[in-house]
Amino acid sequence: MSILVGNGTRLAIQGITGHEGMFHTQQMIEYGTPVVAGVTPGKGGEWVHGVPVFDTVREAVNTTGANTSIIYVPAPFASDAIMEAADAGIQLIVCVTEGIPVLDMVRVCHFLDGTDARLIGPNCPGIITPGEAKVGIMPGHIHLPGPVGLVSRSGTLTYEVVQALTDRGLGQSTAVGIGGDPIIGTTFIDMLRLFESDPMTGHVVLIGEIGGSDEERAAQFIAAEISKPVTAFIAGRTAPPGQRMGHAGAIIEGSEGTAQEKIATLEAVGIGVASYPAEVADLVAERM
Amino acid sequence: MSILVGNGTRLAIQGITGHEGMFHTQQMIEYGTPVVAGVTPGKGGEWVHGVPVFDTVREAVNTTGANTSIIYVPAPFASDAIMEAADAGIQLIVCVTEGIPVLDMVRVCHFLDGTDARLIGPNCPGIITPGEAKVGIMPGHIHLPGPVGLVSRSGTLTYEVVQALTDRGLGQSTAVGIGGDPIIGTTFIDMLRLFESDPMTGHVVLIGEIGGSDEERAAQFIAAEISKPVTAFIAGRTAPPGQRMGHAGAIIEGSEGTAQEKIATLEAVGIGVASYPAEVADLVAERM
Amino acid sequence: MKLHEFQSKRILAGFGVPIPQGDVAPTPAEAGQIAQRLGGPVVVKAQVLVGGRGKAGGIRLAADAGEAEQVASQILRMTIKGISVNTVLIDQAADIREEIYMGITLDRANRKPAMIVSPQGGVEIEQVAKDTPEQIFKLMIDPMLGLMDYQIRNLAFDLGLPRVVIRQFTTIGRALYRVFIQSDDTLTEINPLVITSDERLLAVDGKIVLDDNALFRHRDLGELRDVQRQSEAERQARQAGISYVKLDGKIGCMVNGAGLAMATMDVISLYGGQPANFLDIGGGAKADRVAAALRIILSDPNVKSVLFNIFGGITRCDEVARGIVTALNEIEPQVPMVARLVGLNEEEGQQILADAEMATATSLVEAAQTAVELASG
Amino acid sequence: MKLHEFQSKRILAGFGVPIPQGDVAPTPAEAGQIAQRLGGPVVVKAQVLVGGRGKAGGIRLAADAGEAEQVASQILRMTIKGISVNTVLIDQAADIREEIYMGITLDRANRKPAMIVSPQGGVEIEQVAKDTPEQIFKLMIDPMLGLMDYQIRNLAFDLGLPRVVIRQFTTIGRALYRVFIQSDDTLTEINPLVITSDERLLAVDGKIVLDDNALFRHRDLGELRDVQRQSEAERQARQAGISYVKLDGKIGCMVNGAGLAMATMDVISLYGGQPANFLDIGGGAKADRVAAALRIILSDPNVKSVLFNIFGGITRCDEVARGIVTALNEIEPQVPMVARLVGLNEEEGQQILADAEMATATSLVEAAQTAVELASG
Repeated sequence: MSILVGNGTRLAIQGITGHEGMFHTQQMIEYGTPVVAGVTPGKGGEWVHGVPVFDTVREAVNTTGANTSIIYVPAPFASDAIMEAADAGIQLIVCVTEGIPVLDMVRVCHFLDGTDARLIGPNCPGIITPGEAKVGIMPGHIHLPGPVGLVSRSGTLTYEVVQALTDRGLGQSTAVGIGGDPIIGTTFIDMLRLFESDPMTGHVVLIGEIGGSDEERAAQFIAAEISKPVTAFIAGRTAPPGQRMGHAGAIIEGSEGTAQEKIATLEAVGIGVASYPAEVADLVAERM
Repeated sequence: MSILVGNGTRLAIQGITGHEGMFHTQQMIEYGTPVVAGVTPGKGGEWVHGVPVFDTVREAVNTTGANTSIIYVPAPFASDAIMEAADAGIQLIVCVTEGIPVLDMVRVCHFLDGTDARLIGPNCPGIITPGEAKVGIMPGHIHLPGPVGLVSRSGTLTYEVVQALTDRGLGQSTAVGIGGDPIIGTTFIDMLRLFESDPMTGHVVLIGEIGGSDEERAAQFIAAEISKPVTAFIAGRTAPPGQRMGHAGAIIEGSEGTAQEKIATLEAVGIGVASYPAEVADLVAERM
Repeated sequence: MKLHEFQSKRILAGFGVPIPQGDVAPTPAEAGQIAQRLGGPVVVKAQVLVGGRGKAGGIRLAADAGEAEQVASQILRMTIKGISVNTVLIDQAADIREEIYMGITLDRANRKPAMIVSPQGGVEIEQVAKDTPEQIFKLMIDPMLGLMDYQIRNLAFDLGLPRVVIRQFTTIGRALYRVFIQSDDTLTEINPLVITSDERLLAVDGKIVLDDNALFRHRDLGELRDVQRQSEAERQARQAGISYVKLDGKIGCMVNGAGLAMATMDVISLYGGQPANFLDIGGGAKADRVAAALRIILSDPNVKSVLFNIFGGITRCDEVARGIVTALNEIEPQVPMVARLVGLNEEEGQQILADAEMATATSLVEAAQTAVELASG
Repeated sequence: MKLHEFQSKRILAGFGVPIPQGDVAPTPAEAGQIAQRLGGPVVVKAQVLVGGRGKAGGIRLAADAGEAEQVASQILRMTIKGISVNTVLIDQAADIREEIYMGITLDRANRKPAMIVSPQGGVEIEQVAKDTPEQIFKLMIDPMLGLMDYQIRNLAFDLGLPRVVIRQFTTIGRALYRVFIQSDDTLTEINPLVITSDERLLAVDGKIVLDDNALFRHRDLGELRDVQRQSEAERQARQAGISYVKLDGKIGCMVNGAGLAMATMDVISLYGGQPANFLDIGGGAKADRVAAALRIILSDPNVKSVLFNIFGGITRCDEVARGIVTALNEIEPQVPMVARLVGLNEEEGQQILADAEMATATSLVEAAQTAVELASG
C-alpha cells in the first residue's frame, strides 16, 4: 500500500454542506475515494451525494468508522474543526482552508502534539495516491500511478509538475501538498521520512518556495537520512524581499527565506534542482 | 540516604532578602542544611547570613550548583518563582507561600509536567530529614531520626504528631508537609511511592483533612501498592460543609471531602486511623 | 467569596450571556417601580448568599407592578437561614420551556477546570449527580488550550438540545469559561439556563464564587463583597487576617494552624463538647492578634469556655504566654479558659499563664477535657 | 498588514508601554502647534510604511515650535522609496542614554513566538544578527503558557541592564507579548527602547505587523489600513480578492495559484525577461475576475506584454478561455498577449483564444519565451 491514503481510507468530509465541500465530495467519490461521512454541526441527518451528514466528528467516527477527514470549513472555524477531528480519533486530517490566523495554527500544532493525529495543511490541495484515493482538490485525471513521491508547498505548481511527470510516463506513488502557510502540520521532513520507508516510492520530488527555512532543513535531513534520489524545484527566484507572494508563508524576511539560499543548500548536498517546473520531469527521468 | 532532602541537598532560597526568608535561612543553616545561594531579583551581589544572593535562579544554579530551592516569595509572584526554579534546573522546589491563586497553580502544574522538577506545596511547612537537612519552616528540635515517614496536608498539626512520635522515641525518616491548597505539586500518592521504596522508612503516617479526595485515592493506592504499615489521622470531623476551614483546600463541597468519608475509606482498606493527633504515636508503636 | 445572583448575572451579561431584564431594589416601592418599568409579570427574588431561597419562599412570581410591590414587601421582611433579606431582584418573568444546567468548576483531582452540563436544571447539581448521575455530562478543559467550541457543541448534542439553540449554547459556554478564567472563579454557574418558548437561551439564575486568593488582581470584584450582610465577627476576623468560622457549640477555641484548629475542634467533640468556632490565628501569636481573636470568639454569646491550643514550634512559648496575658488584661474576659502551649520554653510559658490564673494543660486531650468541664460548670 | 509608527505606539501605550508625548500632523502649521503644546525640543518623523526613513532624512530634531514647523514642511514634501510623506509624527525629544531592542515575532521552525532583545537598539535587528550575533538574545515562548516574568528578567540580566530599570523592562516585555497575542501580530517591536538619562524606559519607535488572516477578528485594527498611501492597483486587487505585487519589469502576468505565479515569474526571468508583477487570480477564472486582474496589470505603464498561465485542473479550459475573451472585449488592451491554458478541454480553450487573435502556447517555457519576444518587439 502507498502512504497516508489508499484503499484503507474511510473519509469524513468536514463542511460537506458548503459549496466547496459538496463539489469536492462528488469529485472525490468519482475518483473512487471511500467517502463514509460528512459533518456539519446542525445538519446531522441530511445526505449529500449519498453520504450521511453528522453533527459532530465524534458521531461520524462512532457511526461510520471514519479514520481520515478533509476540512472545507471557513477560516474562523477551521482550527476548531481540526482539533475536533483529532479529539474524535481521526488519524489523518487534511485541511484545505486558506486564511487561518497563524496564532490559531500555533495552538492547533500544540494540541496535535498531544495526539496521534497527523495534519496536512492548512492552505493545501491535499493528498492523492493515484488510482486509489484522492483526499483533496487536485485534478485527479492528471495523475498516473507510479514510483515518484511528490511533496510540495503549492497547488497549481504541483499540478504543473505532475502533468510533466505523467506526460513522460513517470507515475506518482503519492503526491502531497503540505500547504503554503507559515505554520503547517506535516513538513517536508515528515513526508521525506514516509517516502523513504515506502516501498512503492523510488524517487522523491520536493517543490518548495520562498519563505522560512523548511527546504534548508529538508536538505540536511536528505543528506543524513534519505537513500532515495531526490529532485527539487524552488519557486520565487525573482520574488522581492518583504512582500508576501500570495501564500501567507511565501515571504522573504530580512535575508531569510530566499530561493537562492534554498537552491544553494539543496545543491550543496547533491540534490538536482530544476530551473523550471517541467524540467523536474527531465531530471527525474535521467535518474530513473 | 533518606528521600528528597539530605546531605546531597544544595539549597537556594528564593526571596532570601525578605523578613521570612532571612529568618528561616538562619534556622535552616543552624539545622545543618547546606544553604548555597539566595535569590532576589535586583539584589544580586548582596549577602544574607553568609549566603551569596543572586538576581536569578539560573545564575544561582550556574554559580553554586544548587539543586533544591525553597520559596518565600509573596503570593502574586510565587508561581513565577516556581517556574523560574524548574526552568533553571532545580530538581526539588519547596513552596512555603500561602495564598497563591488556584488558577496560577493549574498553570504551574501544567508547566512542571514538562520538566523533571518536583514541587512540594505550596502553602506547606516543607520537608525535613531529621539530623540531616531541613528545607522548611518546621521546628527542627522536635524531630528525631528514625523509621517513621510522615506526610501531611497541615503545618502545626504535623508538629503535634511529630512531637508525640518523638516523645515515644519513634523517630522520623522524613517528614513532609504537602500543603493545604486545593492544587498542590506532590500528592499523598507521590509521597507514598517514595516512602515505599525508601529503605530508611519502616512505617508511614498520613495526616489528611477535609476537602478533595486525595486521601481516598491514597487509600486505594495503599491497598494496591504499599507493603509498609500505614497509620492515618484526618482532621475536620466536626467541620461544617461549604465553609473554608483556614486552608484554601479544606472545604466540604456538597457531600464531597468529608472527614467521615475519608476515614471510612482508609479503614476499609485496613489502615488504622487515630481519633486524636497524639494517638497516632500509640498506633504506630503498636505496629512497630 | 460568593457573589449575589444579581452580581453574578451582571458579570455574565458583561461577557455576552443573555439574562432577563431586571434590577435590584432595597424597598417594596422601588421594587414596584422596577416592575412597572419592565411591564408584564416579574419574578421577585431575595438576594441572600445561602442556598434554598426558593424553598424558603424567597422567590415569587408577581403578575404586575402592584403585586410585585406587595410580594417584595413580604420577602424583604424575611430571614432565610438566619440571614435577613435586604435586597430583592426584580426580573422580567421568562416563558420557560426547558431548564438546563451549565457550570464550570475546578476538578481538584485532575487539576483542571471542568464544565458540567445537565438537562436537569433548576435544582442543585449535587442532588442530580447523586440521584441521576447519567444526567450529568462532564468535560475536562485543558487549562492551557482553553475550552474549544467543538467541545461545547459535543455537550449540546449530549444534552439533545434543539438545533436552533446550539449556536447560542456554544456562545454562552464560551462566555462562561471566559468569566471563570478572567475573574478567577472557583465556580461559575448558570442554573437554570432556560430555553424559552420562542427558542432563546436565557440565564435565569447565576452564581459566581471567586477565588479569595486571587482577589488581589480583581479589586473591582473584591468590592462586591456584601459587607452589610457579614457579621461583625467575620468582618473583624478578615481585617485582622484571622481565619474564623462560627459554629453552634459552647467551647471557643483559638489555635495556630488550620489543621490543628480542626483537630482541636474534633478532640473537643470527642470528649463530649461542641466547638463554638474554628479559629486559626496564623503564625506567631502577637498580643494584638491574640486580643483580636479573643474579642471575636467572645462576641458569640454561646461561648462558655475558651481553649487556647498553641504549638509554638519556632516561636518561644514565654513570648506567646506574655502575648496572651496582655490580651487578657486588655479584654478581661468573663468566661473560664484553658491554655495548652507547646514549643520552646513551654514550662516557662505555662508558668506565666498559671500566674495569670489561667488553667493550663500539657496535652491537647487534657486541654479539651478541661475546656468541656469548664463549659458545663 | 504593517501599521504606522504612531499607530503602533498608540496600541503599545494602550497596553501600558511608556511612549513619548506626541501627535500626528498632516500640515507644517499643525506640526508647529503640536510642538508648541509639547514644549522643548521635539522629533519630527515621517510616517511612511518603508524602512530607512532615518537615512533618507525623514526623521529630524527641532529645537522649538518654529523649527518644528519648518522641518515638518520639508519632510512633508519628501518622497521616501517612492512613497510621498503625507503625515508627520511630532514627539517630545527623549534624553537618551542607551538604546536597546525588544521584539516579538513568530519563529516558524519552532512554531512558537520568540522574544528577541539586544543591547544594539536603534538599528535594524537583521543587521545586528548578521554583524554581531552575540548581541542577540532570543527566548522561545511556550504559546500555551505565555511569557513568564522570570524569562523577561533573565533577558534583562542578559542585557546587563541597570537594576533600576528592570521592573519597567519586565512590565514592558509583558505588555509587548499581550499586544502580540491580543492583536494577532506577526511582529511587535520596540526599536529603540531607550533608557533615558533619568533612568526611565521609553518606547521611542514601535512597529506592529498584523496577521492579515486574523483581521476578521480585529475590525478596529483593519480600519487602521493606510488607504490613502496605497496605490490604486493595490486597492483594486484587495477588493477583488486578488494577490498582486507590483514589480519593476515589463511583462505582466496573470496566473492561478501563488506557487505557479512565482514559477512563471522565474521562467520569464530565465528567458531574459523581467516580470512586471506577481498576480494570483485564485481558484476558477471567471470573466469578472479576469477583467479586474487585467485592469490591474495594465494600470502599470511599464507593461509591454502580458502572459496568462492558467492550470485549469478541475475547471474546464473552454470556460476559462471564454472568460478571458469576455474580459478582453471589455477592456480592449493595447499590449500583446500570450496565453497558456492547461486542463480539461485545453485544445478547445486554446482555439477560442486563437480565434480572438491571442497568441497561445502549450508549455510555460514556450509562453514565457513568446511573452519576452512580444515585450521587446
